[in-house]
Amino acid sequence: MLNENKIEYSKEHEIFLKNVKKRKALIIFTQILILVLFFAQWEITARLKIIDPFLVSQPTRMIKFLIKLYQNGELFRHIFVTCYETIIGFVLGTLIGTIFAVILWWWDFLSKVLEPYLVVLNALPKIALGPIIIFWVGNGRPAIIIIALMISLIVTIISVHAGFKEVDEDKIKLLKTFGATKFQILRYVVLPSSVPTIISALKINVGLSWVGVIVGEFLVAKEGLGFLIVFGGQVAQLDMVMLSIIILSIAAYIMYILVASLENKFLGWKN
Amino acid sequence: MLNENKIEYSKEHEIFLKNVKKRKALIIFTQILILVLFFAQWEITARLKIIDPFLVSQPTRMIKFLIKLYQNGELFRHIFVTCYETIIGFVLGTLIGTIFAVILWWWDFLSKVLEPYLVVLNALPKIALGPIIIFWVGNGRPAIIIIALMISLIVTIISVHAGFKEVDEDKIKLLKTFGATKFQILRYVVLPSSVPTIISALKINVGLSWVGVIVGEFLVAKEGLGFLIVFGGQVAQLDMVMLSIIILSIAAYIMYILVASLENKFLGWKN
Amino acid sequence: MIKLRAKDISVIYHTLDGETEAIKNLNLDVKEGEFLCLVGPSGCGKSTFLNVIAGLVKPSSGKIFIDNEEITKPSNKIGYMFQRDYLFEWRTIYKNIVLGLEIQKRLNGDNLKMVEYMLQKYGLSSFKNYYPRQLSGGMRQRAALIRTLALNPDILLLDEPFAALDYQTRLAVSDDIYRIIKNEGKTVIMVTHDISEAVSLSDRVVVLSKRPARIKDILEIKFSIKDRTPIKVREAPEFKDYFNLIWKELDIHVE
Amino acid sequence: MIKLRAKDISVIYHTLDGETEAIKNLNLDVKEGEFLCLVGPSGCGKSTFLNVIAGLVKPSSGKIFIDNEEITKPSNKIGYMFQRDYLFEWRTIYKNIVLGLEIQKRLNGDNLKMVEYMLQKYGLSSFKNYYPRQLSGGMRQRAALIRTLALNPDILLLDEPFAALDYQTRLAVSDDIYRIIKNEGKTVIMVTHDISEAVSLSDRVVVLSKRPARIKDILEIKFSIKDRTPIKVREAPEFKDYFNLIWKELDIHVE
Amino acid sequence: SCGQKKPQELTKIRLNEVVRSIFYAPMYVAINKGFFEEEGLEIELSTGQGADKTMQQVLSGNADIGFCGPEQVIYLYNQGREDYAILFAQLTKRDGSFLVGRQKEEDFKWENLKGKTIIGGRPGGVPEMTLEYVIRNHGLTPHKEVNIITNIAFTATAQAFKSGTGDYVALFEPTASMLQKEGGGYIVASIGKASGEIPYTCFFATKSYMEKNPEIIQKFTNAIYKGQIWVQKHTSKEIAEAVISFFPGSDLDLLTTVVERYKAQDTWSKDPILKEEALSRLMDIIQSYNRELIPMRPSYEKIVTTEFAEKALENIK
Ligand SMILES: Nc1ncnc2c1ncn2[C@@H]1O[C@H](COP(=O)(O)OP(=O)(O)OP(=O)(O)O)[C@@H](O)[C@H]1O
Ligand SMILES: Nc1ncnc2c1ncn2[C@@H]1O[C@H](COP(=O)(O)OP(=O)(O)OP(=O)(O)O)[C@@H](O)[C@H]1O
Ligand SMILES: [Mg+2]
Ligand SMILES: [Mg+2]
Repeated sequence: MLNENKIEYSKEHEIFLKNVKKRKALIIFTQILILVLFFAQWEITARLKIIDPFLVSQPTRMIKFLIKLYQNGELFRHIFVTCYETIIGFVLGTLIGTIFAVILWWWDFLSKVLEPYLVVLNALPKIALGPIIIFWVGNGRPAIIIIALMISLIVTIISVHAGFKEVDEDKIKLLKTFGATKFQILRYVVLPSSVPTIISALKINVGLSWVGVIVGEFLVAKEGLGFLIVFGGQVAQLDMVMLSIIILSIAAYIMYILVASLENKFLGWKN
Repeated sequence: MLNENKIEYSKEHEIFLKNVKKRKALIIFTQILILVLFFAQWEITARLKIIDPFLVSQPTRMIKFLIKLYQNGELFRHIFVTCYETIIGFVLGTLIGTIFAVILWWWDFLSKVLEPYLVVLNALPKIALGPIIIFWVGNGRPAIIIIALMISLIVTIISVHAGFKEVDEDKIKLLKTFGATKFQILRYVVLPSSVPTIISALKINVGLSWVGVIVGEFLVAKEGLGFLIVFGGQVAQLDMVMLSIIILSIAAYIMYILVASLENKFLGWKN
Repeated sequence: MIKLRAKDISVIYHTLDGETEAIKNLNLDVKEGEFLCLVGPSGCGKSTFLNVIAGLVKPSSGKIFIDNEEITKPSNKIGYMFQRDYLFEWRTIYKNIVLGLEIQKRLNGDNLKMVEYMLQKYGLSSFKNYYPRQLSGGMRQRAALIRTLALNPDILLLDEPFAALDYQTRLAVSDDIYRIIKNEGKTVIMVTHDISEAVSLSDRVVVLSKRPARIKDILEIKFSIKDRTPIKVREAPEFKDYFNLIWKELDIHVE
Repeated sequence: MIKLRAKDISVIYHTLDGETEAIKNLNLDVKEGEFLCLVGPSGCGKSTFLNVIAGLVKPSSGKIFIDNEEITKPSNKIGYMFQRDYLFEWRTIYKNIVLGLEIQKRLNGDNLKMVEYMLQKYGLSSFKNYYPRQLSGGMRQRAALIRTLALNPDILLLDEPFAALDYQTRLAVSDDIYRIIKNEGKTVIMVTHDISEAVSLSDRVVVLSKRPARIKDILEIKFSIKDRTPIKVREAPEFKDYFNLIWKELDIHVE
Repeated sequence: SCGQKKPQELTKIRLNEVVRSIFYAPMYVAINKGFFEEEGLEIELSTGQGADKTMQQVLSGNADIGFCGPEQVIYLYNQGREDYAILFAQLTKRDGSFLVGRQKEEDFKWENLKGKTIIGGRPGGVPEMTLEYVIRNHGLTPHKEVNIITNIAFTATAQAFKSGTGDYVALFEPTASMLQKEGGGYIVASIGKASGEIPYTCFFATKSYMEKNPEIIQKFTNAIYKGQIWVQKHTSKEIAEAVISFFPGSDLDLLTTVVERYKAQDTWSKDPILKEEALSRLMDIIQSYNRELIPMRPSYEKIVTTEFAEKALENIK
């Protein structure tokens, strides 16, 4: 019965669909192959002493370390702490950044005045400001989140504000003919038509938030993946450093995928 | 004689031009005012012991330190070293990033395969890889430049490649009707029409190159502004730290302005 | 009865590059229920004039009166429709159509009933939950018109409303929209580049000069035909004469 | 003499959403020096057909012959002009015009002399160092034509070349370009939506069916008039008959 | 051991350590063995990642007690801050770094370093100053007769050495032991032994805090002293076991080796008393490195108090 509802495709089309699937499979296969080869050569060259496991660790050592960390119950605590901080930093960065962008859009004069300051803030290595931040908000989690924020905030402000400025003037004109207030223009045109810009800012932000949290954890932390990296470096535990980096990569990728899926949700009207 | 060539404007237009000038002057005035107020309150609150000059320094102390540094002839050496490294990192980052973007554009399969890896690399805190880089390329300037490169490269690749993919399909089709090869398509359409994207990538890159060089100098340097920041911290000289951060801001701003002026040069056809 | 009066309108644009005189001392009266077309060379100031009427651009001198009242900011009595439809891609057709009502906080039963009625009448009912990109150009343009009419304006300003459509669709849609507008008894000022369109739709055609826009000539368009429709009048004997007259007035030669 | 032969052309597009049959078993012969217009409903496969001829789209089945030789990739004998001019904003008009020659590595004296000659003849000489955005739509379209002609193709494919121009400019430019093409004695296949345009320019009009495109009818266009030009033939008595014939064939009703 | 009753209410003390290191084992012992609780204190430990940052934490009021090298206290005093910091207890009495070479050298002599290249610490840091002081004490001029590389962050020196840079490297534990275990180098000398006793890492608080909370400082010093005693009385393995929770993922054997090495070179102070001659030696070291860093030597009485340490010695047997 159900079969009757299926659209019948020509043979050519089925070949085409098969080719598409094949290609997709090949891509995923190659991606996995690269991963496997990468870890395999890492292990082998380390065993053959071509590379120095003291410096770059080696997969089996990392797995051993992973098991150890898991057994004493710390693994998930560190991962959780870092993810938690990253998510907070990310959400706050996006929110506050968008609010600032709205403010700059609203007061053009202000945006002109602040432009060079934004440029400078953007170019400043925030890590240099770490001590100042710690001095202000103490050395707890807030400091980490603020450092993460600093790293993503300015980029968000600049790119979202640029997005706002690119909104089609004529759409704004249309709303003006309806007698819309400035706030209504913001709500009905500027914000919704900037959703794509905001989402691409989000995608950049995810990455920056991770970097920010890790840098923050370098400066002040007793737990989290960044702490493990610093601490591992201090006690020459490269297994710890490398394992943390790899866990970090996986977490960052998962979070990126989640944000990218937002795109499908909010930009449904595009397809 | 020359006066005769001047275009005569109506009175209204002169009022308009005057208003424009007034506004511009007001913007610059406000910008300077903010700067002045900022430093003034810094100095005053420091003198009144509201903020602790031992922790955040204070303008007069910084100026004293600046004079000292200038007198023993080290000021320009440190500034020069950092600027030099940043420029090298910036130029290389742009060049190599663009080359990689071209490669990804050329082999679409490769770009699909590498996509998740680029995402992950983008989110990785490159600073954690610092020791490995020192192990590979030694503790000289190359290590600093490579760290700067690592920080800016991935962003360049991702954004320039995205720019390439947005090139008008129809322009490519036009070239195909001329019988153009893939290389000619790259040379005659893809690259030139991506110039605006590349320049906006450059603008981001300037900032990232500064961050990268400073981080690199934190890890391995005997001179430069990043070195001064580390050294100042070691010997509890917050004047040195703050002064370096301020010099850094100025240098970063100047370099940004230079890059932005490239825009006028290369996008002359826009106006 | 005079619905709209433009009195001594001049517009000068100021930019850093210099000043552009777009309109100079333009006087025009539009009667209630009239369909008026503006034609003129490219860049002469036609859109500027509509913007002045809509209260979007402040004239450098001169005044606009509607029903003998001066207006200085966008008025509820005016509906403006642009060359492109400017439907918001992220809203469904229905939500696009009620956008103006939503902004003016007039989303009440009466107005919504009116919207439903128009959707029905102009064949968009079954598409109301579609997104704009799922509709053809002609349907989008009709949706834009309903969005404008939903606010129940007395005066419609149309700035080359059909220019983005292809030839056949254009003929059909203009026929369509002409009927809709005449049904509702609106006063219309329309800008077009297409002389046949101007002749076939309007009661009067205003020919403007090169920039700065001044009125060069005003032609009353009258056909001997009964039950005038835009497509029908193209067959009327007077059509070609009007066409040629305007063609000459416009003094067309390309560059 | 048959210049171009399309034999049993079928094109099916495959996408993840499904398949689209754009052309089905289309056969067409075009004589040397002929000006042929293709008209047909929106989305029926006209551009696809031109793309097949230009070697840009591989047909699912069927073959294209030029001068009795099968072609499978873009050929030097063909020049293609699109709806939009696609002048590169970052190149001057002159550099845009010689782009094709540059790519085919034929930037020699003879060809450049030819370019200079055409620039002169078609009134672009004094603009050759301007950037595209400094030119009007009509001038840009002429520049695009010279770019195509500079390669000295035997066959010109024109895909709605005037659609982006406003009405007056369109009339003037099509007149202009018609003369240029006839001067150079090219074979032309042009797609248009504008029936008057098709009738006024072509020797034959091919009416295509809805998608998948098949040939519905072919009309020979002949005028009693002497010294045929596109603007003149609009006054010819046969013009309206051809117009109405095609109008009916196309069976136009909007949605 | 001591049969004291636990008070119900614990006072929370925010302590900022300069880095996490086995070098500070007695402090971790005091925390893990409950000596602070016995005194009615609860320690909230954070890591400053640098002496300057630890000092900033204390000055900004984000930490009550700081734990790092006394040089920061000296610098601060010299900059004329009214509410300066005062040192009240000492934990380590010598430099904790070791000279690691490429070969085993049974009869290493500092004089042999002539013409060699050493990877040292960052300029301005006490480890680098101490290294140069030791070299100077053996009749060699740093940077002239001995080449010292000072531009590498301390987490990266081992890697740089392994990649072939330098003939020797000055490393902290456990990096030195791990390098030796991996066969990448051999510990040839203890820099701490060669430099003599100096107050290397000490506890301090601001003057105002100390005046307001003398009883807390006293209790804190007591706990530290208990830790110091415990360390003296137990084997390296026991110590390693006691502190391993502070070093996630570490290897017990390696920790034991490191503790053993520190014990062997007499790293840890037996009591919290900071002696004047030791402080004066530290200032010698700094001044010999760069006189400008301490243009005026602050007096011992101003920046050190032994009052609490002495009382602790009386309190605890
Ligand atoms: N906001 C503005 N600032 C400066 N000049 C402007 C502005 N808007 C229009 N102009 C100029 O004023 C003149 C008239 O413009 P307008 O858009 O009214 O012409 P138009 O008749 O509508 O042209 P078209 O037929 O191309 O639509 C043009 O020269 C244009 O460049
Ligand atoms: N690259 C493609 N992939 C899939 N489908 C396509 C592609 N190009 C065109 N089509 C589909 O093929 C059909 C014919 O398209 P084509 O562009 O040839 O029509 P057309 O007659 O030129 O239309 P128009 O009058 O709008 O220019 C359309 O339904 C279109 O959606
Ligand atoms: Mg206009
Ligand atoms: Mg087409």
